Amino acid sequence: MTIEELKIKLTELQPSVTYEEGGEFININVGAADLLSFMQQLRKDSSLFFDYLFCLTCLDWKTHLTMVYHLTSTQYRHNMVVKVKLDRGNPEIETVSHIWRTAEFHEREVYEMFGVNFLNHPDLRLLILPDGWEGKNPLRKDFEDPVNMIKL
Amino acid sequence: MWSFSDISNSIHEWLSGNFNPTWTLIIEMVLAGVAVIGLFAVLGLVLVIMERKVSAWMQIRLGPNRVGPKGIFQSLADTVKLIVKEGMTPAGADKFLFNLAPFIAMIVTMLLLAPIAFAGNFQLWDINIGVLYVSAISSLSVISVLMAGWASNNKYSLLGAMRSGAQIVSYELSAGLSVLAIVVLAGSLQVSDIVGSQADGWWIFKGHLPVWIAFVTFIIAVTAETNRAPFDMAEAESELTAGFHTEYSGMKFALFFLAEYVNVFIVCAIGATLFLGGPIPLHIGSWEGFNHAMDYIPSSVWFFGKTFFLIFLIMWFRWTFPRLRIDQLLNLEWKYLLPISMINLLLVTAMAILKWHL
Amino acid sequence: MGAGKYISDVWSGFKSLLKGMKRTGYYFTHHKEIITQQYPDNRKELNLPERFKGEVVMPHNENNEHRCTGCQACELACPNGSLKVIFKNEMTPEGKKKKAIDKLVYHLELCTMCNLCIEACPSDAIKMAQTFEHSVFDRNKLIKILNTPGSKIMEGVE
Amino acid sequence: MYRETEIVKDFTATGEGGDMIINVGPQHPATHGVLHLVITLNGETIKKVEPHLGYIHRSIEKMCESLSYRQFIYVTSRMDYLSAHINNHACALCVEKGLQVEIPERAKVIRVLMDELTRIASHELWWGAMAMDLGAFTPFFHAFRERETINDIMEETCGARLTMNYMVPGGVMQDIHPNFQKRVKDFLQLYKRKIHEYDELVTGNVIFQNRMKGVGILSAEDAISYGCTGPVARGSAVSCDVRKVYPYEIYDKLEFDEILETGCDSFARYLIRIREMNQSIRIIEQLIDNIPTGDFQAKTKAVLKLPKGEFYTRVETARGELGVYIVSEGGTTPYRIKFRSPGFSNLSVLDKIARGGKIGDLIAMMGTLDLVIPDIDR
Repeated sequence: MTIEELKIKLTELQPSVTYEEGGEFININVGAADLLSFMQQLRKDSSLFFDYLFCLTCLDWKTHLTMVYHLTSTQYRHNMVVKVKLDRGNPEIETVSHIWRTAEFHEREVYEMFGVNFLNHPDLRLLILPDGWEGKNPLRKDFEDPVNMIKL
Repeated sequence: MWSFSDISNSIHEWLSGNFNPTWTLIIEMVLAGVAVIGLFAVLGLVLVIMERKVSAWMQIRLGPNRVGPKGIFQSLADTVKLIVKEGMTPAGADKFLFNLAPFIAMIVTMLLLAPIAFAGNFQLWDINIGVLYVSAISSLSVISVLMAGWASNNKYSLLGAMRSGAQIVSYELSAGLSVLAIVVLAGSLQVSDIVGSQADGWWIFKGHLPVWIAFVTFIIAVTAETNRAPFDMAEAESELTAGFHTEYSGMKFALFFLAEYVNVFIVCAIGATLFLGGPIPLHIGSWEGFNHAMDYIPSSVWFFGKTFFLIFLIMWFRWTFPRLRIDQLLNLEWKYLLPISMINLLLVTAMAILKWHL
Repeated sequence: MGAGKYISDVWSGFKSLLKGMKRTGYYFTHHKEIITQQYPDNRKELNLPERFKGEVVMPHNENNEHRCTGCQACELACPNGSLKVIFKNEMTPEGKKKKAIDKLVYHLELCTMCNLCIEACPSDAIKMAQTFEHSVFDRNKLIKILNTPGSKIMEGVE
Repeated sequence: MYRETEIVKDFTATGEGGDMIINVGPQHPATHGVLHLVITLNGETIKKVEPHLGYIHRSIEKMCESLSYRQFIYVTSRMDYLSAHINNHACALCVEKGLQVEIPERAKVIRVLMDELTRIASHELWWGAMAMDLGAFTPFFHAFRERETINDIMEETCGARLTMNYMVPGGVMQDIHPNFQKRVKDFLQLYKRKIHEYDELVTGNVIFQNRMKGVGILSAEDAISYGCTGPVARGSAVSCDVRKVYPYEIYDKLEFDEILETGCDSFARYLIRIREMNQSIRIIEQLIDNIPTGDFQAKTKAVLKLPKGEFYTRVETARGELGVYIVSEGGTTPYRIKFRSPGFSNLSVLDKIARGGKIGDLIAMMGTLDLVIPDIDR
């Protein structure tokens, strides 16, 4: 499907979504509450069939966090980006790890690097950081590492 | 002609001329013990350098080449290093068993040297159940492995030891059955009798297909019994780091190492004695001149030549094949080797009764 | 079928093993194929390609002059701060004050040999040397000063 | 704040029903680095595999946030160090996408040649290490013979053997060495002379085939769901070669096949890589005599500034799909960089495929997943 067709289809699915211009993929902003049902539709709808989550990450915009999901379909080869705005103080979002299993590891990474709490995640533990990590989340913009910084 | 039996006879004559029979026996026993320990050490050194060179050349490398000419003293240097290293005992280990295990491994290996005919008429102990003695004692080596694995209090060691236990106990069967094939043909368990029965031709030549099958089975089974790759499940370093000797260091590790190599030597010596005629020279039919020339080569050279050929074969296996998985290893024994060697034993028995081999 | 397949399985397996042994046996007997380089012994024959990135050096000519203008392009280009330019004030013959480099400090322990400083240098003052035996016992020995003492900038380099 | 990591407190700890819990790694011969797997065993049978990461995490994504667009490329060589060129290539492509520069034909061809050489070198190392995992030591050295030849070629042109930093935004850093073409042709000859040894030593070996066939079954649905890419997914017949699906540089003009195997097991993944090497050889043969003349680098500004926006590129590394996601705020440094590394997703499938296998199978499966730990940890 072309980008225009996709846009029409996606608006049918979830009228509340907004589009972001620019970039090679279509960018969609979804509310955190609608995410799970929207994602399930993306995966299940036979004309969309986004069966492959190839990138899951988070952005720290200092005022808020944005979850970014890059999706593609191995059947139709169309791509899209789903973005969800999160509260920076208490970021919480539904997990998508039961839709795409790869999200399980990626969400664990985001959990420890950005502190996003994934609800209903099967195994939300620290993956990369050492057990008992009590500092800030390393990839947030206000993180400073007093111990491992090299002074020149 | 210069030979081991002449030397031993002259020592015996000189001793019995100068001492009373009791002292003669005691001195001879001490001499034999020293000879065995010396042989043990020398074999270890020679086999280690041999393995390193063989592996290097197969892997398009040079191998050790710094210590001594062409690196032949490398294993000596390694031994010195191992002796001066600290032999650590892990905190959680069963200290007594942990320290005992390497000595058991070594003692078992030393006992096995007794009935081997190193040259014509040269044996430490020509016991009348020689072959049975060898298979009985060699199965004791599993105890040292189990002991080491259990006492280390390390899960890798324990897994290695358990694997080794399963493996040695299973492969003992087909090794025993293939040895039995020769015993049936030779009609004796005594090593000197078996050697004598091959004076007119090695069993591998006059035994036809059944003996070849027995030989191949024997080689596979003893490779497994001595925990050599591709059957080195007990120490599979990419799976269990080092298996049952993960926690050993220094001289205690070296004893395991030595015992492994001398074990390889012993099983190859048994194989050479049973199938390749031991110290009997190679004779071909009616080529009188050739046979005569072969007789001039000392019997000890024949024995060691055949043994080292088999050792080289086992090393060749090790540096060529990937390792088996534990269940495949046991499948190979119980589904392939054991049925084959049992049917083979029937064939050999029929052959012996019908006297086809003569 | 069962027995026939059993025997053919055993035989083909056996054959594949023999094939592998033939290959290793070939290398065992053909020592010409050995590819080992005996490194510390062959230091003399060892020639590294001229592009090999060993360490950053600053070539000087016979009058102890270099081409560095002290423009700090290398310092800015370096991703991990391994180059640092230290300036001094110099009097030109006309009596004017002129900024010139005092030291170009090079931290070999931080350098990743990425070649970005050499690309960035507008006057080709620094280049990569083909040395690679950098190990020292004292870490401070890795901090090097690239220009030799008393060196000056070459005439005509701006 | 920074505490010592406690791995497993009681070494004799057992799980439910007397299951044995074993730490494989972080120091273990088969993990090829500092991967730490906590495996639950019932006898020899694996009940659960749980990866613990982070032993070599350098937070490259955070580091890149403070480096300029020219500088950050060199860091990515340290992710998947076996396909350093391809990582650099992905970053350079992403920056070029933002800058909207068209790079010269010559640079494109050189980049593709280097990529394919890197892919062969990476697969060679994998082949040797894989055989070593299974207990055959000799193939490791034989693989290194060919790999060293490639490394020598790299050293001559790029100046380094492993972390080259040869790709820059706009093209390549230096022109190829005058000897490059001749030496690549020599390598092709050597490779063709030696490739049958791989079959003799490993592929055809009955022990090897029995170890590999039918273990580590990964279905196509699982491969997609777990985000597997590269040879791991293609071993389950999932078409995912970025070079074919989303062609970049000149891959759409080249003749090569996307290798697919339907075996879904370890042996299929093994065969994929062996056959992929031949395809890379095919690509190199097409290009080596047809390197166009011209510039090797497009003219770019000294200080690169990406416009505000988001840029995503993906390339096919030796291990799978590497995605580079740059978020720019218009400055000279990226606001955020995300590397979607192939190893991270491929590792997540290990628990799924290893359950029910033996310890030896786990080692073989880890071999066929071709894990490079710095790539997973970044």
